Amino acid sequence: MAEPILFVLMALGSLAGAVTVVAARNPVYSAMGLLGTLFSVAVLYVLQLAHFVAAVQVIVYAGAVLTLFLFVIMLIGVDTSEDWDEKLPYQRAFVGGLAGLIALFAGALTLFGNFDWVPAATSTDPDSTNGTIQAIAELLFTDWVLAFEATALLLTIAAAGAIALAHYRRGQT
Amino acid sequence: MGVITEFIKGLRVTGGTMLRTIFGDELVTIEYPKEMRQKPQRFHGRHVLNRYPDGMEKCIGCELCAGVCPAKCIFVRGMDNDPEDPTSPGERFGFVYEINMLRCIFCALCVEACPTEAITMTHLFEMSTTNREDAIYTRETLLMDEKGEVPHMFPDDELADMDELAVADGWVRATAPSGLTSYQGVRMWQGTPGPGDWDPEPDQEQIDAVSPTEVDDG
Amino acid sequence: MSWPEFGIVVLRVVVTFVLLLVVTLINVWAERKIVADMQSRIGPSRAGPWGILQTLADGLKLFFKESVIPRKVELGMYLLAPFLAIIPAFLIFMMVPWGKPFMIGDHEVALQGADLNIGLLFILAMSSMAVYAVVLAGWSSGSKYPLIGGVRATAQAISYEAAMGLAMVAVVIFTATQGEGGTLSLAEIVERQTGTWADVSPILSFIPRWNVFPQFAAFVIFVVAIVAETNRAPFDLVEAEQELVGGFHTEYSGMRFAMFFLAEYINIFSMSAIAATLFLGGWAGPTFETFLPGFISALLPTVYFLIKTYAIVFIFFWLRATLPRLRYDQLMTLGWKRLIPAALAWLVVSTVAIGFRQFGPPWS
Amino acid sequence: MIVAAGWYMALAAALFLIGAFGLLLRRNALVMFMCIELMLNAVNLTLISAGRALNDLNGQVAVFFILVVAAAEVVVGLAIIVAIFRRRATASVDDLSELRG
Repeated sequence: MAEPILFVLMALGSLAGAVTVVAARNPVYSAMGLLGTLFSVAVLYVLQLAHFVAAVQVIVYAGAVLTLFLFVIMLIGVDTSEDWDEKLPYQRAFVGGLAGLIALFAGALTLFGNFDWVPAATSTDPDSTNGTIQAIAELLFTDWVLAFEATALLLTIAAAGAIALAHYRRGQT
Repeated sequence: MGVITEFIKGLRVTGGTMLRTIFGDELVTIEYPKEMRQKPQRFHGRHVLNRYPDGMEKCIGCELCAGVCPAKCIFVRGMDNDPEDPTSPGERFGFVYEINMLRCIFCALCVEACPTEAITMTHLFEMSTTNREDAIYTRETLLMDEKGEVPHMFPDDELADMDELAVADGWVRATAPSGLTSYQGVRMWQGTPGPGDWDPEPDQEQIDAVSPTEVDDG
Repeated sequence: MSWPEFGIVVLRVVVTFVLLLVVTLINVWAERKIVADMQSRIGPSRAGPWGILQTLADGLKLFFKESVIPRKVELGMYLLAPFLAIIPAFLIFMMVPWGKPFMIGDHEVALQGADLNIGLLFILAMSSMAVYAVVLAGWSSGSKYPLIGGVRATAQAISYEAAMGLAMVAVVIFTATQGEGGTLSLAEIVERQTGTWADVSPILSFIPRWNVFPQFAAFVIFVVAIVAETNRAPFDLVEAEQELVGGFHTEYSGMRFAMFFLAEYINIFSMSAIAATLFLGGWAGPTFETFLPGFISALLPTVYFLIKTYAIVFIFFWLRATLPRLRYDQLMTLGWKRLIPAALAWLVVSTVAIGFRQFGPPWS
Repeated sequence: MIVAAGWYMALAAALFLIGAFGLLLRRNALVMFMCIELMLNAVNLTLISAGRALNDLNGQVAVFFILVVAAAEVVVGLAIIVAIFRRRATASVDDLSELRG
């Protein structure tokens, strides 16, 4: 019983957050919208018994990535700039048309569609939650160990690259 | 490693102080309204206008205090005494006497200037008011009453501490209305608020006989 | 879930909440009193015996004070920020087991807000949430000092959370060798610290089985990191009075300021509680069930927990009274060039040592 | 009572579309970045739902990798934005269309 209620709440929350990201004039409000979406999606992960991913989502996305966004927004002070002038002439109209078409298609699908395409969830065994972290760890360190090492390397390179890019020498610019 | 030893040294200082404060007597603060620190003898507190032991006012309205005041905060107007019922032993008395405590710098030049030692300073220092008018002390507030106590600005105030006024320590010599030290050797009503009786001022010969520090006015 | 179980869940959340509030009230008073003692002063002494009700009086005063809203604030974020500060603070403590579970009838009552299997990750997540309050409060106030405080808070939180997480990892890896498989649940971590080291060596049979003995380096790193994480002196650059007025809460007053204040002290207590749980064995301790009445035995673990936590809270106060504030570059140097490498090195050392103990040397 | 995986997928699709439109509409490089994050999140939600529906943990592992890659991407991207901002004092991508200093 709890899952449908929470799903509806969190779905609305995440959609509202997403719209805020796109529509807010101030990048700080965009970041807050993204925070709302991330949180709602994390709750949705919990609903789907992916506790570990939910926690990592909050730690990595909300804790690090968004904080970095806010830091950059405040550092370069773009929180007052307007960016709604358009230089590509037909892009707005194109996006609007596309959005309308997709909405039409989705509506039609909801009304007349074939719902056998979307399967019902099969596994909701709550006892499996306790094993989730161990199970993920087992997968990570057996089947996916090469990818795991590769992402570790990627992170190191990204950190080094970021330092190299952001390193500011006086008189360089 | 130097950092760590310094760090531990610092922790020892604060920790030791804490233990000494709790179990020893290293406390340096006192709980002010409950207990008061003994103020230095020549502390410059609020002013008081003195009386002679017979109840006469010492102020003769000469305005020397107002003249010498560097902050220009004293306002005095003299008035001729009524011959039937004189207020002061001289010809005139201080009819209006006002000190603006917001301007006063507590330099005590008025005390120095006063020829009759009418104005002196006490050890009272709690002079906060809630408006500017109350900071101007008038004759009623400055003039000591018959019992030798300094009047309080707000006697009805529930925070007014009357006991404190009784120990107010104005410094004044027990001179006679004539200005001579004729009260010497006689123990009498001291004419100044302060703890205990004060001995009258010694003769000039006595002053010359002893070293100056022993004739401290306490 | 049956009704009695639901009632137990609600009850333990409420009790945890109330415990946290009471303890925080005492904490604020204790800090003022202890720092006063360290500076040969008296401290609060008027409200109640030894001034113990001072916090309550201050809280009431702040509650009834006018909340001034400056003209140039971003109103939405300005009003939201205090709540963002206080909610993660409460949620963190919900993870901490503050007493030994006991039975009522056939229902087990765990003295803990909630026991998640991802408890430690949840704590990390919530403590990284706490920085949003500071950043948003600083930004939305629309003036210089709060903004600088907010930007500082961002960098500081990111830097020290890494060290904190690494210290936690060392403990988790060590804990995995103490029982059946690894765990991130705080209740389980405490369970594994009960008893003594008697099985390692009979000489150690009187030393409690706390993680702080094998993981002392991690403990030191963790304590330094939580002091920085809660923005306490000497790492309180976020609200450095001498340079930033009040930092992020400069423009806040009345109830909203009180919420920031409360959140800071709740964070101190929760973080100390987590340190006590991870390293000092939480509620673990002798309960003398054989010769003490039952309810005292049931209460003793909570007392042990509070004593251990307050020992770490005392370290917070001691540091505050002792150390001058770090400069900003010193803060970053300590975080990135000292603490994180130290945590990584300790992680390697501890893991290799555990490997030797579990599997013997690799060359044999 | 459980929610069918289809609903999660539909929500993910909606999030992805909003992110995509935002990417097309906005000109602020930071906001465009956030829209990309939104799309990545939508994909993550899809993977988790699919993993649960198929009772397969590999979905969660994939999400884990996407998170890591997203974090790396954000780090480098933000560093580039800061570097560009030092040179141009703008965060609007229209002004950056010429790849000249």
